[in-house]
Formats: sequence, C-alpha cells, structure tokens
Amino acid sequence: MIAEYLTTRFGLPEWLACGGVALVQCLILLGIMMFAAALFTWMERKVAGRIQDRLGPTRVGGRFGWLQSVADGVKLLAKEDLIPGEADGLLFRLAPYVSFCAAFCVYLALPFSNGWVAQHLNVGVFFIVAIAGLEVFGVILGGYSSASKWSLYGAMREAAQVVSYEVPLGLCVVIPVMVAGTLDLVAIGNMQRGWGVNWLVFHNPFLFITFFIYALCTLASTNRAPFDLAEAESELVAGFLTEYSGFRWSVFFMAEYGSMYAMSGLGAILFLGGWHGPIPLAEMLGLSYANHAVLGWLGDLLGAGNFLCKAFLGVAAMMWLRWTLPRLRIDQVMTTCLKYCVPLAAAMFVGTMLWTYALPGGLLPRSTPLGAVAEAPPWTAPRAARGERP
Amino acid sequence: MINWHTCFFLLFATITCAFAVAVVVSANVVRMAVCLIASLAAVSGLYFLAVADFVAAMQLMIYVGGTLVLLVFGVMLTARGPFVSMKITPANWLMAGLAGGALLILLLCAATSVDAWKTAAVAASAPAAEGGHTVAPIGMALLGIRVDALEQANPALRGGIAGYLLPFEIVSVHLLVVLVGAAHLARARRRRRPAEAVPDASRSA
Amino acid sequence: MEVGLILDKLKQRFGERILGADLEAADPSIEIAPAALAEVARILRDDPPLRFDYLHCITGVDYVQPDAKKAKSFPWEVHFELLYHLSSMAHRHRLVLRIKLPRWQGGVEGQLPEVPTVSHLWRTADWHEREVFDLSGVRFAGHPDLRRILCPEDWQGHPLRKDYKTAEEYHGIRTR
Amino acid sequence: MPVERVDPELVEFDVRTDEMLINMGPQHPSTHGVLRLVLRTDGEVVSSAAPHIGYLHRCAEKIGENVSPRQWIPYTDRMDYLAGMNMNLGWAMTVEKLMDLEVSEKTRHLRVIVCELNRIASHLVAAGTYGLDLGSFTPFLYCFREREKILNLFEAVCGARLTYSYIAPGGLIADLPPGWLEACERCLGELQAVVPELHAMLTSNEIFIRRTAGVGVLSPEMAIDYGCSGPVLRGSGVKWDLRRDGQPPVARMYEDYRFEVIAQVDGSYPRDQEYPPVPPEAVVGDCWHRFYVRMLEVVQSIGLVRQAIEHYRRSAGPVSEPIKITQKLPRGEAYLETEAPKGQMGFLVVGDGTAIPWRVRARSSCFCNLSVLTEISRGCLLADIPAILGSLDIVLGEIDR
Repeated sequence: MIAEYLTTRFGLPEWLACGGVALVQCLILLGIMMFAAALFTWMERKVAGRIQDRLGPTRVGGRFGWLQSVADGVKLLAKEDLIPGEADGLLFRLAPYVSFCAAFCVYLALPFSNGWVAQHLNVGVFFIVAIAGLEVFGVILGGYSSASKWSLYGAMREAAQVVSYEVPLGLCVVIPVMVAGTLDLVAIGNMQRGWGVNWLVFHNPFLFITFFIYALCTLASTNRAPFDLAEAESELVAGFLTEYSGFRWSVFFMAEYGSMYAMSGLGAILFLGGWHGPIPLAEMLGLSYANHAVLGWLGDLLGAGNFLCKAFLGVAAMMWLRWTLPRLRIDQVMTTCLKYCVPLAAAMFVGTMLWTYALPGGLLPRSTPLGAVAEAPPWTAPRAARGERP
Repeated sequence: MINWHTCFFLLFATITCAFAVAVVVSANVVRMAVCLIASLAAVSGLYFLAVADFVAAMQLMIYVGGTLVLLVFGVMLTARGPFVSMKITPANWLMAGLAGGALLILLLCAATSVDAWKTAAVAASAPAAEGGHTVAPIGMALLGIRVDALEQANPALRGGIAGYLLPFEIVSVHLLVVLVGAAHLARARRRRRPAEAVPDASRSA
Repeated sequence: MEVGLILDKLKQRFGERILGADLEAADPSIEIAPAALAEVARILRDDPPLRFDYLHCITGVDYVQPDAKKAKSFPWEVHFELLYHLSSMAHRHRLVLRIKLPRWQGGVEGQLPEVPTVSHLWRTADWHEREVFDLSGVRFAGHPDLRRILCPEDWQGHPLRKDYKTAEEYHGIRTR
Repeated sequence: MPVERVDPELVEFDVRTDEMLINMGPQHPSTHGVLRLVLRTDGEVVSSAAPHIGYLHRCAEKIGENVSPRQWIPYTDRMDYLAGMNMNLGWAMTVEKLMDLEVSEKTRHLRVIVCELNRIASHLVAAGTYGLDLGSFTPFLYCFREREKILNLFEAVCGARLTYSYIAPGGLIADLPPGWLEACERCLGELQAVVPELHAMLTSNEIFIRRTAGVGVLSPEMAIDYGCSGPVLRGSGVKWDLRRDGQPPVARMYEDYRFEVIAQVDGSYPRDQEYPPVPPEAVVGDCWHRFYVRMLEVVQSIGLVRQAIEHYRRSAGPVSEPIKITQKLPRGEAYLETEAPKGQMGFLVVGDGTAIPWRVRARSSCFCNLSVLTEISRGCLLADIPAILGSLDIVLGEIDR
C-alpha cells in the first residue's frame, strides 16, 4: 500500500508513513464531509427556493449564490456563542461533537469506489449501522443539557424515534446482505457489476420494496422532514437545537447533512449498484486493472463519480420531500414504524429468503460483464486478511 | 521507533480506565451515563485493534447503543429538578467496593490462568492474525463447526461440541417472551374519568 | 319575535323586576334589575319561543363626567351600565339587555358593583365578564375564575372607567 | 387505517407519570403572535391548555373615547391587521347606523369588492400559516405570493398595503384609479388557478388529512355556546353568515349577490363550485373542516368580487364622501356586527351629542374563537396544539385590541 511504498521507496520510518497516510485519509474524508455539508446547505436553499417559486440565494459569489455556505459559515462563526445559565455546560459543549463524530465515523467504513475506503472492514455494513445509531447521543445530550423543556421534548422524541426506526432499518439492511452473502461493503458493491439489472434493487420484487422502506427509515433516522419531530419548529420551537447558536449549532447541522449523505451512500451501495453505473462504461472502455494499473485507477475514479452522484441524488430526493410534505405527528411516526415498516420489512426478509432459495440466480438473467471479469486491485482484500496490522 | 499499535492500545486502555473511574466518581446520573458510553466505546476501539471487527461493531451496537436507554432514563429521572445529584453513603462505597473487588480478582485469576497469554511471543501470533474474518467462524461455531479447531488432532474437538444454535435460539425466544410480557405489563390502561373531574389549568394556572 | 312581545312575556313573568324598555332605538333594549339577571337570562335562553342562544358581547359603559366644568352639561345621570347583546340563531331575533348599576357598591369609592354571572348560561360570558371586570370594574358574583384578562394581574385600577388615572409608573417603568 | 386517537376524556393512566407545566409562548413560532398558552402535559399528551392573552393590549377602546370616529379608523386597521378593510367596514357601518346614514350604490359595491378581496387575502394567510403549523413550508410562500397581488391592488386604491383606512364612516376616501378593475380581474383569474394547487398540497394531502381530520372537534352546540363565529362556526356545520343573516345594514349590503353560506349541512357542502371530496376520516367541526371552509370561501369570494365588479360598473354617480372629523354624533347607541374573515366583528358606539363618542367597544371574533381552545384541546397531543390553534385562525391584534 501507499505506506509500504513510502517506506520502501523513500526510506521513511514506518511510524511516520503509517501515521501520515492515516492523517491524510482522515483529512480527505473530513474534506468530503465538510464539502458535502456546505454543498447541501447551499443546495437546500436553492431547492427550497425553486420549489417555493423563488430564486434562493443569488448574490454571494457572483452567480447562483454559490458562496452562500461560506457566508453562512462566517456568519455562524461570528455569532455570539450562548450557553444558558441553567445549562450543564460540559455536556452542552460536548453534545455537538458527539453527533459530529458519529456522523464522521460512518465515512471511515464507507467505500467510495472499488476499494476506495479508509478502513476496509469485512463487517462494514454492520459497523455503519452501529455507528449511525450513535448520532442520537449528541441530540439527547444537547436536549438534556440545555435545561429547556422544549429541548428536552426534542431529545426524548429523537430517542424514541431513532431507537424505533433502527429496527426496520436494520432489517432492511440485512436483506441485501443476505442476498449478497457478505457484510463487506466492497464485496457487495462489486457483485453488482455490469448492467443496471444487476443492481440488488432489481434482484427480486421483495428487494425492490425493501429499497423504499429503507428510504423511509433513512429519512426517519436522519431526522429529516416529514420525520423531523426532534426539531419540529412549529411545535417545539427548534427542539434540541433551541438553545444552540453559532458554531455549535453549525456542528449539529454538519452532522445532519453528513449523515444524510452517508445514509444515501449506504443505500446506493446496498441497493443501487454502488459505484457501478447502469451501463458498465468502465468495462466497455477497458478501464480495468487487467489492462493497465492506470486504466484501472481511472475506472475506479469513474466509479467514485458514479457513487457520489447516486448519494447526491438520494439527498436531493430527501430535500424534495422536505419541502413538499407536512410533518407527521409523533404517534403517527411510531405507527408508521411499528405497524407498517417492521412487519413489512420482516415480510420482505422472509420473501427474499424464499426467493433466493427457489431462484438463486434471480428473476432477470444477470447480464455478464463485458470482457473479462476485472481482477480486483490488490488492496481490495480486507487489510487484516493480508496479515498486516492497521 | 513508535509502534502505532501499542500507542493506540495504551490510549484506548487509558480512556477506558479513566472513564470507568469517572463513572464511579461522578455524582450526576446523566454524566455517569456519558462516561460509561465513552468507556465502552474505548473498549470497542480495543477490539478493533485486535482485528475483531465483528465483536467491535457488536460492542458499539449492543453496549454503547444499549447505554442509550440508560441515558434516557437518567434524563427522565433528573428532568424535574435540573441535574439532581446522587447522595452516596460510605456503606454504598463499601458494598460497591466489595462487589467490584471480587469481580476484579476473578478477572485477574482468569487472565493469568491462560497459559498461552503468559509469553509475549504467543500473544503476537494470537488468532488475530488470521482474523478479520471473524463473522464466518462465529456463524460456523453457532452451527457447531469450530473453524479454528479444524486442525485439532482430537476428532471430538474438531467437530466442536454441539454448536450454540439451540441455546442461542432458546435464549432469543426467551428474551422475546420477556419483551412481550414487559410490554403487556407496562401497557397503559386508560381509565375514563368524567370531564368535570379534570383539573382545569385555566382555573388553577 | 318582536321585542315588544318579548317585553310583555318577561313582564308577565318577572313583573316589577323589568324596569323599562327602549323599543324605538336602533337596537331595542329591555332594562332589568341587576339581581334578576341570572333568572331572566335563563328564561331568555331556555324558553322555546325566545331561545336566545347566542351572546354576542358584554359591554360596560361608565356614565360620569369627572371634569367638573363639563359636568353641568352632562346629558346622563351618573351611573354604570352593562349591555348584553343577545340574539337567537333559531328565531333570528335580537335583544339588548340593559342593567343599570351604581358606580360603586353602596356608594363607597373603590367597592366594585356586583351582578350575578351568566357564564354558566353562555360560555361566551366567561371571558367577556373577565374583560369587563378587568377594564370597567364590575364584579360578577359566581364567576368561576374572575381574574384580569388583558391587563397584567397586578395592574391597579380599571382603565375604561371615566375617572381612571394612569399610575405614574408600573414596576419602575414610566407610563406617560 | 385511522390512527387511534387519544380519548379526549381520559387524563389518567395506569402508569402514573409526572405532569409538566410548559409555557408555549409568548415567543413561540406557532402561536400566531404574542399569545401564551400554559400547557399541562403528561409526556406528549396535553391534559389542558390555558390561553393567557393581553400581551398586545393597546387600549384601543380607551383611545376611541378620545378621538372622533374618523380618527379612530386607523386604530381599527390595527385590530385584525390581516383584514384591515373589514375592520374599517365594521366601524364605518356602526357609525353610519348611529347617524342613520345611507351610502350610494356605487360605494356599497366598491366596499364589497375591497372587503371580499381582503377576505381572500386573510384566508390565504390562514391557509399558508396553517401549512407552516403542520410543518409544510411551501404552501406558505404560494399563499403569500398571491396575497401580494391583492396588496398591490390595495396599494393602488389607498396607498397602503396593510393599514388601509380606506372605508370611512359615510363613504370611502377615494374612488378607484383608472384601469384598476381590469387589474383586479386579472388578479382574480390568477388566484383561481392557484386554489387547486393549495388543495393538492394541503386539503387533500394524506399527511395533512391525518394531522387534521378528527382533531379538535368542536360541536355546533359548543361553538354557539362559546360565541364562535366565522369559519370556526361554519366548520362545525352551522349555516350562519352575517352577509346573509346579519342586521339589516349588513344584509342589505349583500342583497344583490348570489352566494351560498358554506357549511356542511346534512352531510354535504353547497355544490356551487368544484372542490376536493371530504375524506372519510374528517368529522364535522374538526380542524380539517375549518380549514376547508376557508378554502371554499376563497373561491366564493372570488365569485363575489366578480359580481361586485359587474354591479360597480353598472351603478352611476360618485362614491359617497366620508363624514368630517368634526361631525357631531347624535345621542344614543348603536351596535353592529359584520362578517369579517375571522368571524363576526362587532362594534358598539355610544354618542353623547359631541364629535367624540362617549364609549367605543370592539367585540372581537377571535377573542371568542380562542376561548374555545381549552375545551377542544383537552387530551390531544402536543403536536395537535398548533394544528388546533392554526385552524382557529386567530390574530392577536384583534383579541387584545
């Protein structure tokens, strides 16, 4: 790997090489997350504007207000940082970072393309689901430590909602995992290689339905409208965010957008072919490691573009819903989860199980990838399997 | 020469211990829960270091995630008066110390009794090397096939004992029954009261 | 039903306690004794041919001229008046109930005049009586929750009385 | 499948939990102004909601006793500041009743035009903010976009966009500028096209129906008992509209107009326009019906304005001049209620022979409509409070005066 390369080629000490590479990886991921947050803040304003028959930001940065997020960021940094007198100061300060860390850790195991992943875990799916559930801690701590009843309401709603929706979300994730036979996200992505019909969402009708349940649960677990009860403005002022201002508020915000993007990405890998486009363009062009290392790398780059687009579209759909639908009531949110999502997901689970048992190949004939099956690049295997220490 | 592995091990171990102590020392229920979360999360970090991804993710999901409920209860209990602190009497300290000490001794005994861990060389070649793929062996073990014991000379050991599937299923069904029972018991039965008897806040507030 | 007929009906029933009527005005009114209000109101609401089911408004009017110079040309006698605007959705007729009260109970300055409440007959009266109490200073006997409604709870005086003097300051805030 | 509703009569559970008193307002996004509700909550269930008002009290009645009727007109603008025209109208007609004044035909029809336009504007705000209360942001901007067009028309008429002071006792301060009627007709056409959009985004939206149907049910008896009026009363299925049932001056104003009172009687609404069907979950008197009545009234008012434009074009002569500031009032009293967008707005004036009234009284429709909140919100969920409050469509300027 790069660290080995650096050690052997330039004689860097191992600790420096490893540490440096880890640092760079972290910075890249942080960059992606921050950029996503900035992009989506701007995009949300534009999308909301267009849906509401207005323009959204137009001035900042010349055209389209593309620097609006920067202006927002500067404004938020310059804002007075208030902590309520009654608040538990330590927890109040800690809470946004808890949320942010959880959202960030998801990116550690999220592959952006064939093997482009910071930490290739062979239980990647499981890790992401586990970590994504931890974001709620920040919300609960923030709501509790604000010493405001509205914040507390927001926190309690969030707790109830996230804990409930983790069940159908977990079930929905397990179904494609069952079809794929692995928890390794890279492997799941790679088995959907080829034409669009190979995507798991088209594997069988049950998986097709599962995808929509997954989308619903994603909305709920990332706290987006119509499930944004924790910060329901017209009911709870701003819910757990009521007492937050300035930078800490923006950290919560980045965590929200970060996890929206991550969950869209997870959905893209599990259901929508990950980094494989509907047309196997890379293979048609011969961009594979079998031909040349650089070509293979280019193919992966194309894949990363594919993946980012799919995740982006997922977020765009979330925005579309937010600016269209009214908010559900808490009992309706719970009913949706417990009475509809859980039984449906369970039924889909059983259905998929029977389907794969009866028709192991799937209904649609799997299109064979063009040309020779591309050989996976050497670093796609889990790191541990190569016998190295992280 | 820095060994990152050792570095991180020390870091995570320190965090684990420090927050464990903080849980004991802290007087505020919610802060206790937060320290417990930090401690448990650091343990999960240790598992990652040991290349036991599956166990680590499990730790995150079950223990750290499970603390959520604890946290929520803590919040609910202290929501009335802000940040109620706990009063701890010396007797509590004594009893807790006894129980904790006993467990610590048990743990130390167990740790020193495993021969393989006594030499550093063996520890380095611990199963972690072929690990990473911890899911499949665990799954197989449930079905009664010990992957790590395939090279065992003793065929009785090689086949595993009987697998853990049956006990696992029994335990899960048991848990389900307990859950249903708890839900039934806790179900709020509503009692009707005539509207007149309702305390009217517009009058009293 | 014509107001004249209503008047006859009420006179039959309450006799002396119906003090007068003004049938020629734009809004015909019947004046009744303060003590009879609750009973008259119950009949007005429940008697099938009357069925005054809708209470529009309760108004307190203070008739006094605090300015001594203008007092000579003051066209009314000094008193306090309550107006109840009623109507019936079923029969589509209207009526104004008029109650004349002394400005102060027993003529003692500061003692608010008192009438029986009608809030148990029309729930509209609940808030309206509170408002009249708050702004005009009439005590409604039997009202379940007679508190100030528009002014702060610790406000002094009743602003719609003609002799009301604004306090110099309220909790350290200058009021003029 | 209908969501199981919390029984309105229950307050007690087997599992006892602590109740919490929580202040909703005076600074809260969905109390529509500076209203304070003291909620007694048990978890998400609200066992009682008590409104506390008076934060916007501006002594309008006391001021009215110190200025002449013409001078008090701007104060009426600031009562229901979303329907200034209707407030002006109520006061002007009350003073006209006291003075026994008649206005010209042309004035009458012009008053109908501006008042019905203002009714549309007010209902649009109600619909938009109601969407906001339920977490739907977009209809709010659609409604305000349309309202802007109406405000532009008003600006052309009287120079103000919110506080018009256009209708004065005795007449109007000005006739229409040239080309105004054509602009108004264009505006009506655009408005008519937007109503189906609002129906799609709100009235017939599945989540919207679930949030409003069966919530905050107000029985017709209770509505009358509490003195509710306007769409709140009609939403409970009471066919009562002062434009048809009012005192002679008010009813006479609308005697040439064809319209039906919009209320569900015998299970159906008057079939004079296209509208989405009533969902099976909706109960007469719930939030959905109150909202629905407002939406239907928007279309009805569009029709009324069209009729009024025809009448206006046909009537000859100038519009009536308002009375002078120094005009002496006769001795006596007059009380009149008009049908404002939010309900029956009543004014009482007592004259003592001078130019300045002895007593002025404003009977607020929202005041009565709000008083019913405690009753219909008992046992609902926290999220239902904005839904119920929004469906009552209150304006604090009118409640506190």
